[in-house]
Parts: sequence; C-alpha cells; structure tokens
Amino acid sequence: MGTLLEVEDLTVWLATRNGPRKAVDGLSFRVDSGEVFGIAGESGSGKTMTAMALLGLLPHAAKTSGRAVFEGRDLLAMKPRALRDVRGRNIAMVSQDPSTSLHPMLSIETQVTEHMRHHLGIGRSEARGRAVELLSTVRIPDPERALRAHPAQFSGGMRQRIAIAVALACEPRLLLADEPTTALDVTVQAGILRLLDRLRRERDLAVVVITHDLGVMSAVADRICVMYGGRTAEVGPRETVLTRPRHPYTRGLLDALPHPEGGAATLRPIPGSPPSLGAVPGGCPFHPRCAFAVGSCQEERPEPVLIGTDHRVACPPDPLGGAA
Amino acid sequence: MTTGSRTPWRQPLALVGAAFVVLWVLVAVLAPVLAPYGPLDQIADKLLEPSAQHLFGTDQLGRDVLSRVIYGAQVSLPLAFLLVALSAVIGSVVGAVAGFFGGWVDGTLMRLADLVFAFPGIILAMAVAAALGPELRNAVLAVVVVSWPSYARLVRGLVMSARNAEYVAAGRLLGSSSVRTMIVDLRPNVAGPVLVMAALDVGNAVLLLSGLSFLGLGAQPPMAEWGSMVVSGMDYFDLWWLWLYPGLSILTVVLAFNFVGDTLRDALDPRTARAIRG
Amino acid sequence: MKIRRSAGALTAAVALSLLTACGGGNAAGPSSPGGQGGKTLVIDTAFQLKTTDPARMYEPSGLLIDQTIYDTLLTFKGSDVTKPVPALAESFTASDDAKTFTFKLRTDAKFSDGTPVTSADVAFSLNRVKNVKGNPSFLMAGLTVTAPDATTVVIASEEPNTAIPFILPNPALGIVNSAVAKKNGATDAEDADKTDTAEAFFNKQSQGSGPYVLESYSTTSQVVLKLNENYWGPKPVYSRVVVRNTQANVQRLNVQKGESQIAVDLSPEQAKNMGDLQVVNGASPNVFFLFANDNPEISKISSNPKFQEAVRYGVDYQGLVDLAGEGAVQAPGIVPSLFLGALPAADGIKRDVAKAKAALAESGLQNPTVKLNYPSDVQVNGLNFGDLAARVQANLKEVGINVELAPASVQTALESYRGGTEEMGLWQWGPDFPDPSNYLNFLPGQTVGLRAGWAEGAAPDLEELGGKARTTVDDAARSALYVDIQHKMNEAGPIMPLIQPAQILVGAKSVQNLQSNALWLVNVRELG
Amino acid sequence: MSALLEATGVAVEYHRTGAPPLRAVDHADLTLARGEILGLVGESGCGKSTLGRAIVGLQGTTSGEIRFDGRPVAPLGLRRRPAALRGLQMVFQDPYASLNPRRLVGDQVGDGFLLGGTSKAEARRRAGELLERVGLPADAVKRYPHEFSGGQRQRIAIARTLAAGPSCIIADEPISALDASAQASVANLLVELVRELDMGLVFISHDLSVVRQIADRTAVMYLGRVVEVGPTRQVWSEPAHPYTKALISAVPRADGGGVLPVELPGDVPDPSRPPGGCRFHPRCPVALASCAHDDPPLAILRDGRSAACVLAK
Amino acid sequence: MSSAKPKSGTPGAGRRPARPGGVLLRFLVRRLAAALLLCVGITLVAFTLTQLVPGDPAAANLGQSAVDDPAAVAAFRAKYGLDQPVPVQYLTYIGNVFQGNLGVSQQSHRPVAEDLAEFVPATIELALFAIVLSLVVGVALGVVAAVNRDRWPDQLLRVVSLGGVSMPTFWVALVAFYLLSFKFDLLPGTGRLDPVLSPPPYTTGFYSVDAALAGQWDVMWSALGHLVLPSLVLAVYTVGMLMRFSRASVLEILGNDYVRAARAKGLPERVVIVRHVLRPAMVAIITVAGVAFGSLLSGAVLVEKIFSWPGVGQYAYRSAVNLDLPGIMGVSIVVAGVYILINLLVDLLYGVIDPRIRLT
Repeated sequence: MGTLLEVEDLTVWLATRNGPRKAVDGLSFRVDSGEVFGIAGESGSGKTMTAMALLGLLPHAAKTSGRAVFEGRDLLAMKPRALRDVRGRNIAMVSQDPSTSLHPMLSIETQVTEHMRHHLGIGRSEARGRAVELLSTVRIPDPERALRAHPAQFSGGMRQRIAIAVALACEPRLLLADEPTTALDVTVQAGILRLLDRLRRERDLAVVVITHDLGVMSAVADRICVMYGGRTAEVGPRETVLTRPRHPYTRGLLDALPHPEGGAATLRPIPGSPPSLGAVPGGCPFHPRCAFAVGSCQEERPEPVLIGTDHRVACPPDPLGGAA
Repeated sequence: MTTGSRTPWRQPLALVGAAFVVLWVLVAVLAPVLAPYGPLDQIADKLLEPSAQHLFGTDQLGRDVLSRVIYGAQVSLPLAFLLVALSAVIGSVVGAVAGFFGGWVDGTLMRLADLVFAFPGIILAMAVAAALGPELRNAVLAVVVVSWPSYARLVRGLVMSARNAEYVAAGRLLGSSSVRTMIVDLRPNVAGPVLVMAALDVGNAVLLLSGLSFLGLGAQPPMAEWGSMVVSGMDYFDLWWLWLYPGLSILTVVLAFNFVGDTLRDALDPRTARAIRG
Repeated sequence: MKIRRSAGALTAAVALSLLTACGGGNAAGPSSPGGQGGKTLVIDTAFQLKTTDPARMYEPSGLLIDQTIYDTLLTFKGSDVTKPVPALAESFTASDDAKTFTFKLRTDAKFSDGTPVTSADVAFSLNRVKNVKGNPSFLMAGLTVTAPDATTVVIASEEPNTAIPFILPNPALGIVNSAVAKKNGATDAEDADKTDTAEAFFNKQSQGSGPYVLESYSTTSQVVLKLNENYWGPKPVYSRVVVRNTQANVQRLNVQKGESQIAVDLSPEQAKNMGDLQVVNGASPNVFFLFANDNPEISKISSNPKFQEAVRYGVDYQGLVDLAGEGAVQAPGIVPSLFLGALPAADGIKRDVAKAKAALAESGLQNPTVKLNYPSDVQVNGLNFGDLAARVQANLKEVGINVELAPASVQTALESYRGGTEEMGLWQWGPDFPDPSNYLNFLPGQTVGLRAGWAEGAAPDLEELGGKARTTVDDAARSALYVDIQHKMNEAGPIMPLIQPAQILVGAKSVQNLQSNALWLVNVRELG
Repeated sequence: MSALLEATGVAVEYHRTGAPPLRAVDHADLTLARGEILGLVGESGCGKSTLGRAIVGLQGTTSGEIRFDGRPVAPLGLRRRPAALRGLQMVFQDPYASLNPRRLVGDQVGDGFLLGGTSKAEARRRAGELLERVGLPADAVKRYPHEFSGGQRQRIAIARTLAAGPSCIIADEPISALDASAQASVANLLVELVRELDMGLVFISHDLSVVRQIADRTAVMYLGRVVEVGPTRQVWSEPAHPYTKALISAVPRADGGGVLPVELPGDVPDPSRPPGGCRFHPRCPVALASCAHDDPPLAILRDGRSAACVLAK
Repeated sequence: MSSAKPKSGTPGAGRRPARPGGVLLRFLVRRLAAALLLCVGITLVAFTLTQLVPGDPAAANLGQSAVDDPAAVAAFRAKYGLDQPVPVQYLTYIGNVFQGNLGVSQQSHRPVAEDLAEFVPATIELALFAIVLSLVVGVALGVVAAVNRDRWPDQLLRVVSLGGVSMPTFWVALVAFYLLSFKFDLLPGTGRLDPVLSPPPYTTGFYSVDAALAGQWDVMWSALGHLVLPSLVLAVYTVGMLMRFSRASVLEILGNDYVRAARAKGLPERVVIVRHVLRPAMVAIITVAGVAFGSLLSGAVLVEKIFSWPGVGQYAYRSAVNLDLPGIMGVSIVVAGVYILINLLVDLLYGVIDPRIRLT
C-alpha cells in the first residue's frame, strides 16, 4: 500500500467581503492507495473546501498554498488544463445529494459516458457497454433501460449509486466522497456504505470520505482526520481516534452523540458553536469551547504531533493523555 | 463566498444612477431658474442650429429647445412617480387580496391580470388612451391599467409563499388571526421587493408614457413633453437637435432609475428577483 | 400624419388623416426604378386612402389615384382649377337658369376592356355615386342624370347650380364600365346603399377609361398602377406608377436619394435645400381660419363684437405666414386665391396692435381669458395646428387677451367644433370643389357659420348677398358678389381667415411638366 | 395518566390534479400523556411530519379524530385558532424558515404573550426572560434571526412556542438541521423543558439514536402507518416489527469497530400506490406468503407495546 | 424529488402510466379552453373599451359632407350593425367570430380577416427576426457576463444591457435611421421591399420566405435587407432584457451541484457551459423570451410608424384612433392568439428541454 496522495500544509483562502479568509489552515494528511480515509468535522470546519482544493474547483477568487502530491504531481501547482485531465479521470468525486449532483435534464447515459468519452477517447458504443457494466457493478437493476432514463425516475439511493457509477467511469485511483450518505435514509445509507467498502476492496480504490457523522466514519474509514476551524485536530487510525481520542474536540463530538448502549443519561453537548469563516479564534481554534484550555492555548497554534502509531494530535496540553 | 455585490449602495452603477436621479429631480424643481427661456416662449428665429445662444438650438416656432427639455422634466418625472405609486398600491392590494384569499377570488383577479398580460403593454395602453381620449391624464391612467398586474403578481407570489412559510404557521399556532399574521409577517417582506420593482418601473413608466405621447395619445403640443417633442422633431428629420436631446433626456432618466433598481434587485433573494422583470 | 391637401372639407380630411398613421410605404435600396420594363414612376405620399371605388372614394390619395384610372366628363388642366376643360364630354351647354346642363360625349373613348364609353355608363356611374350614399354622394345632391341618347348626358339640378362644371372633374365622379360593374355587384338603384356590393371588386380590378389600370392595391403600403393597353388617348410616358404610403420626413429622404421621383407632402421647411431637384410651390386651396364664437350663450367674451375686432387686428398675419414657410400667403378673404371671386392680396387685414387694444378697451372686458380649441394630432400642408395656435396665443397676449390653449385629438375636437360649443377655434377648410359657392357655408346660419355661433339673422345684409351669389350665373357678376361678401366678413363677424399654406411638390429633374393641382395634387396623366 | 393528546384513525390525503390521491398518513393512532416524550421515527416520506402537522391542525385530515386535552383539534382555516388550543404548539425542522428574517427576535417571541393578552412592553420584557431561559443573551430581543447560529435560532423558535404556555409540543425534526454539538444541546433543552413544565412532547425524527436517548416511548412509522409503538427501551432491545429491527440494525455506531451496518434492500414504495397486504412485505426479510394479502392491524402486545405484524408476539 | 419513486430502482417499470397521448391531449384541451376564455375576455374588454369612447364611429369614418347627410349616416350604421343594442352587437360579433367572420373594417372597407392576413405576417416576420437576433446575442452576452461575474466584462455588459432596456424605442429608431440609412446610407430605410419590386405571391405572408419559395431571389434579398434596420432597433430592448435575464439564470444554474459535478468530471468548460448550464438555464430564458416577444409587439407599434412598416401595430393604432370596432376586435383576437400560441410554444419547449416535464 503506497502513498497515493500526500497533502502538506494545505491552506485555502476564500474571498469574503472583508478580504480573503482562511477556510483551511495548514492541513496535512496522506491517503494510501486502497484505503478509506475519513475527514470529520462540523459545518464550516473546512472539510469540503479541502476536497474542492484538491480538485481545483474552489469558488471564484479563492487561493491556495501548500502541496498536494498525487501520483507524483502537485495538484495545487498544476495548470487548470492539466488538472482538468486529472479530474474525473484519476480523481473522481461523489457529492452529498444525488438529487442535485446528477443533472436533472440529461439522460443517465450521457452522464455516465460523457467524461469517459472525453478522457479515454472511446466511441459511443464502447462507452455504452462500459456504462452498462458500471451500472451493474453498483447494482442498478436493468442497466440497459436505466441508461435511457433520467435521474428523476430513480429513488435517492439509486441516484447515489448512479452518481458513484459516474465517478467510477474512468477508473480513478482516488474517490472523494463528500457526505455521500447524509441525504439518505439509514437503511439506504447502509447499502451505499457497503457498496463503497466493496468497491475499494475490489478495485484497489482509495476513498476520502468526508462526513460529520462519526457513525459512518466508524463503519467505513481506515484512518480518520478530525478537523476544526480549518485545522487538523486529530488524525489517526479509526479505532484509536474513536475509542481513545486525545483531542478534547474529538472527545466532545463523541460525547455529544447518543451513548452507544443507551441509558437515560442526557446528551453532553460541546458548549458554544463552531467558528464561522473569518472568525476563527487565534491560538488553538477550539480553545474558547474547550473545557481543558490553558493559558497557552489562546496564543499558540498547536501543530499535530505524533503521539502513537500513526496518531497525531494538535493539543500540546494533552489533557486526555491519561485517559487512553 | 459572496463578494461585495450584495451591498447595493457601494456599487458605482447605483451611485451614478442615484446621482442622475437627483440631478433630474433638481432640474425639474429648478426648471424656472435653470431654463434660459420659458417652454412656450417664441423668442428666436425658427430651427436654429445649436449655438452659444441656444445650446440645443431652436424649434419650428423659435422656442429654445434647451428650455423645453428642462421644463420637460417637470412633466415626465412627477407623472412617472405618480403612476408608479398608483400602480404599486393598486397592484399590491389586488395581489395581497388574491394571495390571501386564494380560491375563486385569486382565480378571478389573476385571470384579470392575465388578460392585461396577454396584451403588449402599449397596445392596451393605446386602446385605453384612445378610448378615453388622447390626453396626458388619460395616458397616465392607461399606463396604470397596464402596469398594476406586475405588482399584483409579485405581491401575490410573496403572499402565497409567506402563507406556507413556517413562521406564518408558527404565528397562527400562537393564536394570531390569519389577517394579523399576514400583515405582521408580510409587510416587511413585501416592502423591499415592491420598492425595487417600483424603482425599475419608474423607467418603464417614463418609456411607456413618452411612447404614448409619441403616438399622439399622451401629452399634446405645445406642452413641453419629451415624447411629443421627439415626434414633432421627426418632421424635420435632418435637424437632429430637435429630437436628439429630448430622446437623450428620456434615456438618461430611465437609465438612472434602472441603474438604481437593478442594483437593488441584485441585493434581493434571487427567486424574488426573478419575479421582477423590470 | 399629414394632410397635404384635402379636397374634402377639412373635417372629413382630418378624420381621415388619422388613418394614415403611417402605413407602409416602401423605400428601397438604391436601385434604379423601371426594373420591370418601361419607365416606373414612384410617388411618395402619406396615404389617406380607404378605397378606389369612385362611388365611395373621397380622400386625397384616392383622388390622386382615381384621377389616373377614371375619366370624368370635364377636367382641369395643369394647376388651373378655374376653368373646366373637356374630357369624356366634348362640349356642354348650360341653361340660363343654371338648372340644366347638357353634355355631348366623345365617341372614341374606350374602357380598359375595349368596350366604348356610352352615356348609359355615365348615367349609371353618377347615379351610383348618388345612391350608394358614400362619402362623395353629396356631390350629386339634388342632381338627376339622364341619357337621352348614346352620346348625350343631361344633368338636371333642383336649384340653380353654377358649380356643376366645377364639381364634375372630381375623380369620385369618374365613369365606370357599367356592364362589368353590374356583373360584379354594382347597382345605381335607389337602394344602392344596401345592395351595392362592388367595392371589393373595384379595389381589385379597376373599370375605368383612363390611361392606367390598377395592378395592386393596399390602403397602407402601396398602390401600383400599370398602363391601360386600350387607352384611347395618347400613351403616357410612365408605364408603371407606384404610389407609396410614406411619412413626410421619409419622403424627403427618398426623393433626395432618388428612391422616389415625387414627394407630395413636404412642408416648405422640409423642401428647403433640395439641391438637384425641382420644387413646385403651388398655392394650397386650404384656408386656416380662426373664429370667436358669436353665440353669447357659449361665451360672453368671444361674442362681444369689439372683442372679435381686437382679435382680428391683434393677430400677426405676416408672422403666421412666416411660420408657414415659403409659398404660404395670407388669406385675404375666406375664398382661396386660386378661385373665382378671391380677394386681392392687398385687401387682407393688417395687424394693428393699437387698434386692437382700443377695441378691447371699448369692449369693456378686463384682461379677458378665452379658450382656444384646435385639433392637435393632425397636420395640414405640413403645418401643425398647435404651432399656429401657440403663435396666435403669443400675438393676442400682446393685445391683452389671455388665450388658454385647449388641444384635443381631432375626434374629440370635432365633436365640440361641429356642436358649435367652442369659445374660440382654430380650424381649416379645404374646398369640396373649386368654386366659391362652397364658401357660402361660412355665412350666418350655414354649416361653418353655425359652428362659430353665427346664427341666421346675425348679419342680414351678408345673408342676402349670399342668396344672390348662389343663383347668379354670370361669372363677372358672381365674382363681384363674392368680393363684396368677403369685404363685409373682414369688417365684422366671428370668422377671421388667417393663411393659405403652400402646397409643394418636390420632384426629380427627370419628371417633366410637374404641376401642383388643388384637387388631385399631381396630374400623373400629364407628366412627361 | 389521562391522555394529553389522542389521535385515533388519522388519515391525511393529498389531492393532486391528474394523479391518484396520495395517502400520506393512513389510520394512525397515537396517544401522549403529560410529562411524556414520544419519539416518532421513520424514514423520509413515511408520513411522520404530515401526522405531526395534522395533530396541531396545520394539515386537514381526511378521517380520524385528534383530541387535545379532551377538545377536538380542528384544522386551521382563515379564522384565529381557539385559545384553548394555544397549549398545543409546534417546533419546526428548519430554524431558518421558521423565523421571519425581517422581524426582531423579541417581537416574534413576544407574539405569544401579546396574543395571550399582555401589553406590548410586558410582552417584550417576558420575551427577554424566555430567551434567557433557553440560553440566549437578553439582548437577543433586539436582534434579527440572521445574527444567530442554527442552534440558537432553534432555541428562539422554542422560546416562541413557550410564550404561549404550551402543555404539549410537537417537534418536527427539531435538531436534524443542526451540527452535532448543537443537536445535543437543543435536544437536552427540550427534554429539560418537558420535565420542568410537565409538558408532553412528540419528538419527530429520522435519527433513531437520538430518539432512543430521549424518548420515553417510541412509535415507528412506515408508509403512512404506525407499525410499532412501545416503551423506548423495549422497542430498541427487542423490536417486534421486522421493519423496526431493520431500522435499528442499519444505524452505524461510532464505536470505532468498523462494522458495516445492515442493509435493508429495496426502496420505500410510492405512497400513492402502496403494495397490497402488509405494506412492508415486499422488503420484509421474514415475510410469509400470506403477508402479500393480509394487512395486519396495530395489535396490542404485552407491556404497553403494540405492533402491526403477524409474527409479533 | 420526484413524486413517484420506481420500486426497486426499475426505471419506469410499469408504474408510470404509459399514455403520453392522453396527457398531451388533456394538456391541449385545457389549454384550448383557457385560450377560448381569454379570447372571449379580451374581446369583451376591447368591446367595452370602444363603447366608452365618446366619439361616433360614423363621424370618424364618414366624410364630413356625408356626416351631415342623415341618410348616409343611417346607411353606415345599418351596414356595421351600430343601430342594434350594444349587447346584441357583441353577441352577434362573437357569433360571427366563431364562424370565422371577423367583420368588415370601417376604415379600410375590407374584411378584417383580409387586413390581418396582410398585416400580421409583416409584424410577425419582423418580430421573429428580432427575437432570433435577441436570443442569439442576448443569451451569448448573458453567458459571457455570468461566467465573468463581477469582473470587467460583466460590469460592461451590465451597462450595455441596462442601456438597451432604457432606450426609448422610437428614439432609437430615429437615431438608427438617421445614422445608418440617412447619413451613411448603409441600409435601406422604410417599407418591406424596394418599390420597384412587386411583393412575392402570398403563401406565408413573410416576404422573405414567400420570395424564397417563389425563387425570386432579388425580392428575397430586398425583403431581408429591409428587415435589418427595424429588427435591429426592436432588438435593442430585448437584447438588453434577455442579456440581463440570461446572466441571472446562468448564475443561478452555475451555483448548482450538478455543475460542480460536471466540472469534477474534468469536462472542458465549453461543454460544461453548453450542455450542463445552458440547457437548464434555457427553461427560464425561454419564459422570458416569450415575454420579450410580447414587448417586441409593443415596440413594433412605434417602430412600424417610423419605418413605414405595414404591420399590425399600425393597424391597431389606426383602428384605435378611428374607433374602428371590428378592426380593434380583430387585432385583440390576433394578439391574444399570438400570446396563447407563444405560451403554448414555451410550454412545449419546456418539454423539449426538460425531460422531467415530458415525463409527468
């Protein structure tokens, strides 16, 4: 399992009416081929912007710095045209809501094959044949007929399967899945998660799953990065992060969830609310909400520090260290 | 992610527009001071080319075109404001009633609006003006007749969507009567879009009114009205100063209001903005 | 919207002029006319056209067109409308009481289908005009037409009618091919107003004996005439004539570019600096006049004779002439200069502000304010009523009379004008036929007189003169009577003739013998 | 424990032009006691929100009866709601849509008092108190909704309903539009208020784990029907209906175990054309042949539980 | 969300009624009924309006001397049915209309249907020319503005489009005529055709089309040449309107997830804009194009006057000022018909563009 994507010190500035503001701030992580890497965090934590930065699809007037080396090439330094050739072919995306991410007016065939034909230069019938195969891979019944249909004729779960087929069309090495199941019901979500899991096993596909749902994370991810205020709070193997979190924020998130085995105990929310863009506090971005904050947290920006096997935490006081 | 485009008053276009609006209002108010001559004074030789003495030349009766253009603002601007206000009030009331009661009331009122929409504005205005007799007052009425439905549709749409809004439902559950809810919740939501539409509509009103005058159904000569000045200038086609300046005046007034209105529209919610076609 | 020249009374013409709101004329790219063999003549005019059926036609553009299609018993030559000349009738005799006119037809005249023109055709055509009760039927009022033999036509009038030879040249009285017309629904029976259905036929296919026949017809864009192959007279120079509906300002452009050969509706101002073109500046038979209502029930002010005098001397006639442009003249009396009995130019009233002020003082009115009605949406000979009214307002201001302008559309204004309810009015009269008897309408108790509140018995001496003029046959005596009448009208009374505008034709140099005719504007037949 | 809220045989149909009527809720029964939290769960389109809206009167019913405190709840027309029903309030899902963006927070919260007959000044003062009670700064009164975060807005919406002095609140997905930490705090607030004010709460949610955490009893809906009701603990540990079982096992757990949730094949059928027999039978892993034509009613089991399944004991 | 989810993901498996014909028929019947109602409403309005007019059609349409002749007036009134009570006049009229008889115009003395057959195509030809021009230019510039949002091309185009909708049409016509035809003689000025040419044989009433059908190429070129200037002038307003609107709807579409998804596929920007953005944006744009067509008819009234274009606008104007009831009613019906037709066309285009509409 080699490293497929290495992100180093990724910073994204977005244009706001008060000037550029950092949405992602010095983020570093790596994704190995064939693994599922999870990025977790609340809204505004910068997780979606990270994915957009990798694809070169940031909104107008946004800027980036840092490096994101994919198969030896720095995505952030590539010319738009060259990046376009990587996009959809080597790195594909599945987004949150299949009812909005599939084009409502184009046939499934067009949507599954158009980039195949563009990137791979194959003919209409060949692309069609592949599309049929793809649709059966994602378990769409009667793929021939499905190709002639439009997205509105499918249920949410089916649409997401189609969206995944679209993403897989050019056999990419990396799939960026941004909240791939958030818009779906739990019973359907289970199916999609199983599909993702199967695909990465069968196709040696690396998947970056972006989600706020730690339950989803726990089900599919091999390694997890927890983001807060555009920065890494904690990154490490799934089991370590979810069972022995070392960052107070990770701990807080887990505590806010309904307790795994029930009991009438009330939920324990994290006080306050996540910072909005351009209002990220100095020092450790989490310090105003942190129960363990010490004086230095207000000034010093903690960098993620390796504290265990592949486990990094950006919290120098390490108040949970003993709890592990 | 949005940039500064949502703050209308910082936009240069809106500023230019506002400046021109103010300028024209001043011209209208100060016409007697600004104009070198009276609008009907036959003070010079006829059809003189523009010169230092008569900046915009003179017309076929030896009247100073500049003075007539200046006095023209006294005709077009107040009338435009008046009829936009009339249309906005009438249209808003009709729209609110239709949206609020729904059912056959809505059906009837909106079919009426459709009827008006089915006609190209000027043709209906023409018919109305012709029916009532070609006078400026009747032309104003005609323009009101064709312009209220846009307000009715806009307000009806806002009322209908507000009717289904959860905050209205919440108010109703608290025991607010439907009328009170509509007034309390709707007034602040309708005022903005209606104002924006009105700003854009001032331009349209000026255009429509001058169009009617151009057809001879609005202001009658010798009144110094821009549209009718253009049409009398048309008799002397190659004496461009007769029709160029009144037309330019219409253009700048309309453009100014459109600059302001359009910028304001951009600040609105896009779905509301779409209902305002200006 | 221009009335270049109205052959009907103004009111009719004005109403009609609305029709012409402008219609489609065709200007074209700079291509030479005559692309379809022979010479093509393009005439631009602002259409006042409803039909080419002579029995229903009474609009200026219709007169121009029908004059080329239909022959009449008598006609006028060039611009001279004081002398009717033979046409289909070789000669005629009038009885001494001016009640019976006998016409001898020429024998070589043929219709466009080759059949000869007979007296039956003449009787049919004229009786049809009378019985269809269309716009021109008043021309035939009180007249009876009979055809005692194939070449003789007798027109009998109930009243002495010296104007008959002047009426007959009107193209509305053109002679149609009665056999073909009857086959297509035409009738001259008493109830023709209900039973005659031939109008559409006449608009598709002309049935005259004139040099041209109708090729295509539209009331809005253009009428195309082509040569009548069976024409009995000398062949005209132009084999095809296109009469296009064009606004005056565009006419100017087209004729300058050579896209048309004749522009009919230009005002003197528009006809300036025309370069290499001929400008025929004929006088118009139209007369603009002002009236101050003589009916005290309508206005105590305007009916005051001294006020009327103040107005009469307060108006700057020369200024109005200047406004009307080159070729316009003051109307010294109500009868236009081209007609018998017109006053010499020197007899016109001169402005005299002092006299006017004195009269106003005598009237006992302090700073009187009066309302002046006029139609604001029409032009006559390129003149706006509004412009003239604005001038009159300025003139009277100097005398001490405040004039409130009351413009209205011609529809609205006509109502009050015809109802005689206007305090002051600015209107125009175009003759129905070129004879001074048409102007007896201006006398007290008559059509126009009543509109000015001039009731019967208001000026007995004038009325008596009028009665005499109506029945006098001898031209010299008639002329003297009309001069007398106009002198009296200029001394007192509610009606003040103002100006007679210019009637201008602008034509290409290539058009020979271009003359302006008071009745049909251009005599296409005579062009060389 | 007398029923605070009682819905019997409620059915709601939507009529659409050119299509068969859509029966969003089909003979649903629910009861709620004072001081009780009832969780109403189900997947999207199962009719849980429609049922909630029908209960408060925002949605007309085709048949069935809803009684609040013994009084029938009539659907809202143009007239004002009877004062007796002010005790029955609703909290909506989207705190962005349920607050008027152009009215001051204080005015919106004060409405409840104002309509209860207090003076304007008094209403404003008490609105301030209420806002503090739900954990917002007192100066929130003079601010507009857009100045608050999602969680705070939902608190404002809750404060608004509290102004009417409710004894029963229907909360329609009150936390699903919020961030994880805000979800917990809003849910906690609701629970706290129920206990403190001895209200009843119907907590409508698609998130089983939250319902499990806070609800006393849970009702599960499928395709317009209530298929199972019972004390939360029992429903969770021993689901009687196969659908409930499937729902529970599909919930992923954030335990770091890497266990993939169980998939329930198929989609929810079109509610305008529900399958015959038991509505769940096409997707049911344990369906019998008879399930295709026998439509089991909601049958009472032991321990206050009921389920609509022939296999339920 | 679609209202009907196919079971188990089989698209359209038996669930959806496969009777597109039935749906279309019902749609057409409903449309037709609405159209009929609108027509009746419009004639009623037009009729009422003309009854309000103080003037007398007899006075307006008879010559002055004829008006003084009671017999002529009576003949006129009897001929046009004006001697009947007003409601009877209306009912008679409506009855005739349903038999395809629009009456005889009082001012042109021709059957109104014949007049309209001549004038309506002239205006439609002009308006079609202008709308096509406006759509091409307006949408293209709108897209340019949208993709360059808030940068200089957008700002510039914004001024251009606002300028377009702010110009008094009649004045633009004058300026354009003065400059392009008079001063520099680049384009033919007035009318539909060079006067030496005869109109082509009537098939559609569109000179350019009829000429082409008849193979009269010189006539066709002349007709096209004459269309240029007036349609340019007409298009000034609609280009501005469509540009502004296209920009807005393209911007709205650009914000959609599916556009981002298309970009994430690595498609060239051109493909993204044309296939993924423009198509959905067209739904909104053609709605406005329908409205724009209406405003073109308005503009036509003014432009026809200046360019001596024998169109329905002029006919309407002349009917209105002459109190020509049959003419006014005829124009009203035609205008309503055009309105209905355009709405129908717009609806059908929706179906072409958006399969979801076709399917439900």
